[in-house]
Amino acid sequence: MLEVSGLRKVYRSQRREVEAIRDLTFTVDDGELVCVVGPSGCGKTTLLRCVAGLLGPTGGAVRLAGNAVTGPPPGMAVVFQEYGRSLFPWLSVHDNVDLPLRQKRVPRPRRAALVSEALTAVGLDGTQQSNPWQLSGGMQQRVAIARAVAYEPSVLLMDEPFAAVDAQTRAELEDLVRALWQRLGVTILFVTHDIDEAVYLGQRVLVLSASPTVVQDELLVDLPAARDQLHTRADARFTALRARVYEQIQAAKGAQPNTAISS
Amino acid sequence: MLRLSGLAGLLGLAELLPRLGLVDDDYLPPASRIVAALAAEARTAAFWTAVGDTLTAWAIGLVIACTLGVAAGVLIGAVPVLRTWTASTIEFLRPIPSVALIPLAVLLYGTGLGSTLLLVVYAAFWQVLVQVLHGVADVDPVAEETARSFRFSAWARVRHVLWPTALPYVFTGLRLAAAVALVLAVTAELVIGAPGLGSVIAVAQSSGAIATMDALIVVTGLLGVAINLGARLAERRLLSWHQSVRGEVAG
Amino acid sequence: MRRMLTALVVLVLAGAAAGCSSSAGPDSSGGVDRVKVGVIPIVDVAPIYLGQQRGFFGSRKIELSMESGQGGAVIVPGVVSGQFQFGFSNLTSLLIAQTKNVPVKAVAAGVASTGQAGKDFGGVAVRGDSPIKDAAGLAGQKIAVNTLKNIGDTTVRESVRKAGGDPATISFVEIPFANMPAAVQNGQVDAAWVVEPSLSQITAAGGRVVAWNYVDAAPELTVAAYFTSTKLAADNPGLVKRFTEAITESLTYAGAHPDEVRAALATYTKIDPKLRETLTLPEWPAQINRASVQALADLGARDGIFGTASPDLTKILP
Amino acid sequence: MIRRFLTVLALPVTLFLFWYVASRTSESFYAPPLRTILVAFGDTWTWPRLRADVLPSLGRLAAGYLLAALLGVGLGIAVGASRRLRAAAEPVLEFFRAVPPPVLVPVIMVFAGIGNAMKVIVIVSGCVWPILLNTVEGVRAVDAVLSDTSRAYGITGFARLRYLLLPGAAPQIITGLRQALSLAIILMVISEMVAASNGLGFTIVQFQRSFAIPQMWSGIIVLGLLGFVLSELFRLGERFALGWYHGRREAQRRS
Repeated sequence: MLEVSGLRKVYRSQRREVEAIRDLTFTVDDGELVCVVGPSGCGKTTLLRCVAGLLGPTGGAVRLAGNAVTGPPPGMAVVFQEYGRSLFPWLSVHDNVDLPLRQKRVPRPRRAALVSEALTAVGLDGTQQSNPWQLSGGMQQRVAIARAVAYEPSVLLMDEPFAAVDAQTRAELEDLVRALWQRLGVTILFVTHDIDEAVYLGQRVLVLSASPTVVQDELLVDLPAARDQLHTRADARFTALRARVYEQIQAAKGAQPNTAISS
Repeated sequence: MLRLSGLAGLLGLAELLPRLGLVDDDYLPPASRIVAALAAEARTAAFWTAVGDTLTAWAIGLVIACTLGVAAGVLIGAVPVLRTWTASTIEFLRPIPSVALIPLAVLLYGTGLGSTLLLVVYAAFWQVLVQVLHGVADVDPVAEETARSFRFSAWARVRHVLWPTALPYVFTGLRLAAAVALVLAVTAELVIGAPGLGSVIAVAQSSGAIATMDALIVVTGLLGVAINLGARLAERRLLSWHQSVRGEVAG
Repeated sequence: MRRMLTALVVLVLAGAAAGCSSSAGPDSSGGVDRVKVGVIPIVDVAPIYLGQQRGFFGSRKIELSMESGQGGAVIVPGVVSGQFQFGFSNLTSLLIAQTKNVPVKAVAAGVASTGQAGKDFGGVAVRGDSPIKDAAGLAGQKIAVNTLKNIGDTTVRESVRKAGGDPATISFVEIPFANMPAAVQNGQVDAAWVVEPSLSQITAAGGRVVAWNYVDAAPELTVAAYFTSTKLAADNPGLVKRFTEAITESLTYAGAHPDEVRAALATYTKIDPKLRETLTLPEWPAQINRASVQALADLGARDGIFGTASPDLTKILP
Repeated sequence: MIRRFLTVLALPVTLFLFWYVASRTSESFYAPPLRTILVAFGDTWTWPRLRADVLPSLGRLAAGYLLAALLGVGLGIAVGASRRLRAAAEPVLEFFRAVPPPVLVPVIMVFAGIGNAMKVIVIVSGCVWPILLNTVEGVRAVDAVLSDTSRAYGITGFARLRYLLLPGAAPQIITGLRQALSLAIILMVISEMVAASNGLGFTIVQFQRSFAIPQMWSGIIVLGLLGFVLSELFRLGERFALGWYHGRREAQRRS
């Protein structure tokens, strides 16, 4: 179980302090897919970096399976928005997926199996020896997802992973993520600014306020587990949920203007 | 504060090594004696004349090298044919050490300013030229095609597409050239005897005045630090509009 | 486009050539010749600075300016190309130049050995605790000289030869005079042929002189001379004559007034004041000692520094 | 292939012809006709001469350059990865970089004697700076997202160096290495001007001092050729080492 309790993050530079996150508390159960959505600039990425252990919180704590997260914990994988920058351009697709496994000291035959399974699962057979930059943007993001999947994480963090790919690819990748989630039973925390995406993907949606961030609203997505682009999005319930999230975000924007604390 | 700690450490080391007898203080005097020698030098007019001579040679040489380098770079870079045909010659001429040109310099200019300038210009020119060529090669083909589609003239393409792209590279080239020009100015003065800090170093050396020599060496180092700081500042000011000051450092 | 570039290159070269020709030849204005002399800023050239102060040149309508070059490699081309009207060089270099047909000619004596072992301005020095006791002991050792295949190694070999050692066993290494005290002290070389003021620095640190190579090479050895280009000698014999007279007077004056010489050192060197008072001054005779130059030529020929040629003294000496 | 050969050689040949014709009747002692220089070239740079003078030079060049590369990259990564170290070290580095190597020779002699070690250190002392400073910049410029990715996947310690920092900084390290190469040749000549008894720089200086001017010019041509050959070799090596970098640049430009 992933627990975030009283999380606070203040950025300090020489001249001023900026409170990015004021107070965030929520939990994600094992095997759950939770989407975090909020207005732009609301500190979603800061939250994710704190959860991933890439950033130390100013206050509060993040716990994974009861242990406080102080650095990147084992068993957690991250997929970043900037696919072009998160893949090692000097390594082939195969080596990009393989490298984290090698660091985990997974035995060689097991590694080979994991890499090829993961690449097959995201539909990237036959590109193993290519370099990432030879692939399209959507395919590059698939490599990043394959890398995360092959890592066999218990928790998968995704930071606006589809914000920079085209609409059709995006739809495909959304279905891919849901399919993988259902198959692997992994816990997923999915950060996005796209309301439709959040509702379509998640079991639960957390709506964040504008910065300094708190949890504005939390709602259960009571749509059937089998979802598809055509019917789910046309569903009346989907539309209702979507409207509710939209309202909350608008409220969040109005309620709390940006405040910078001068020191 | 931290920035000064490195220099302070160096100073301490330079004081301690000879004091502890790890090196003979006749041949590497402790820092305090070098500083005293520096203070004595700084009170003489000849010292400031020498600094002035060196900086004059540096500045004039740099201006000439940059003008020639930018002109040649844009010309060669903008005309692909020229580029392929000159590549081998540039690679041949570039590594010829400027110190090898000393006899030629003396032949043409004696031990005057001209000799120093020849070596400074030769060394600094390549730094600028190579950077400008890199810069010109970096022009975005899309921007180039956009300019063509709007029927920009050749001059307008150079002015509005090629030049802005190359500018950060040009600045990197200038910064590299500024550092190299100082090294060469002092070297030329040292080896040829043209007036300037280098020739004063040579006189101190042949007179066996080691502390004075070291003090003058320190002055060249400080000049280098100052020039580099100035160049970086200018670059930051003038290129603040550019999202990333790209390119290469050091030389 | 390329033609333009070629034109540019030609233009630059032409500009350079113009700059060269404009400064060639002495400027004469109002009957006063402006003369540049290429000198190495060492003790040896003190008389020309002194002569300038005393007005020996001015009275002969010569306005003198000294251009300090670091060694013959700079001064000879400067004189040949007309950048300098006169230059200062050791005689072995001038002899080498003559065998290579460099168009130069000596016009006056420069500096000479004192001719007295124990009281010369140059010698071969070792560290105080060195096992080397005399010139014969230098055989088989590593000796520093300021320039290879020049006056230093040929005369040091002669010292060893005369003392009964085998000069072929010496290995010479090139180090600037200024670095020799450190090199001797640190044991990087077994001995160093060194001149003032570095010689005094070595002896002050406890070093000993084991051979006086100038003294051994020839009696009253003329070490260096002032020279000009054959072109100037042919085109302006009057100027050369006046310069020779002035420098000769300076040399004689310097020989007679060592205190003024020591004072003059302060004007163009940075030698420590204490050292300036005690270092051994060379001789400044008015005439080049032809016999000693012949001896240098013979030594050089013996060591093979002239290649297959042999120097012709009548062409190089006045 | 033939076309490429032609474009490579056309201008140098033209320039040489120009030099040949322009200097044909030269009577200047220091600028002899190119014909004389070429004759001297053939006579001078025979195999024994190459072995006696060029090989030792190349040995010292290689030793100095490799040492500078190791030192520059090693220190550069340390300095680039630590903000505090960088702040303290930067002024010192800039200071040493600005000191002209020829004036450092006597100081280095005090420590390192007059043998090959001194010459190698002179080469290192001059050409380590572009490598070091470029490495520092290169490490600082390693992509933040990539750096985060590495941390998130537990790529730390040596693996971080091997798979993230070194390749990430490689384009800039190689730029530094290229700049250092031409510097290394200059420094090789400078180091051989003092206390040497063989080597290319030593030989050229000896020619100059003994007024063997055509031979001196032929030595300068050898230096140019040496530089040209080394930079071509470097380019081959760079194509190999930075294949991904050039490929990605091309890909980015096309899209």
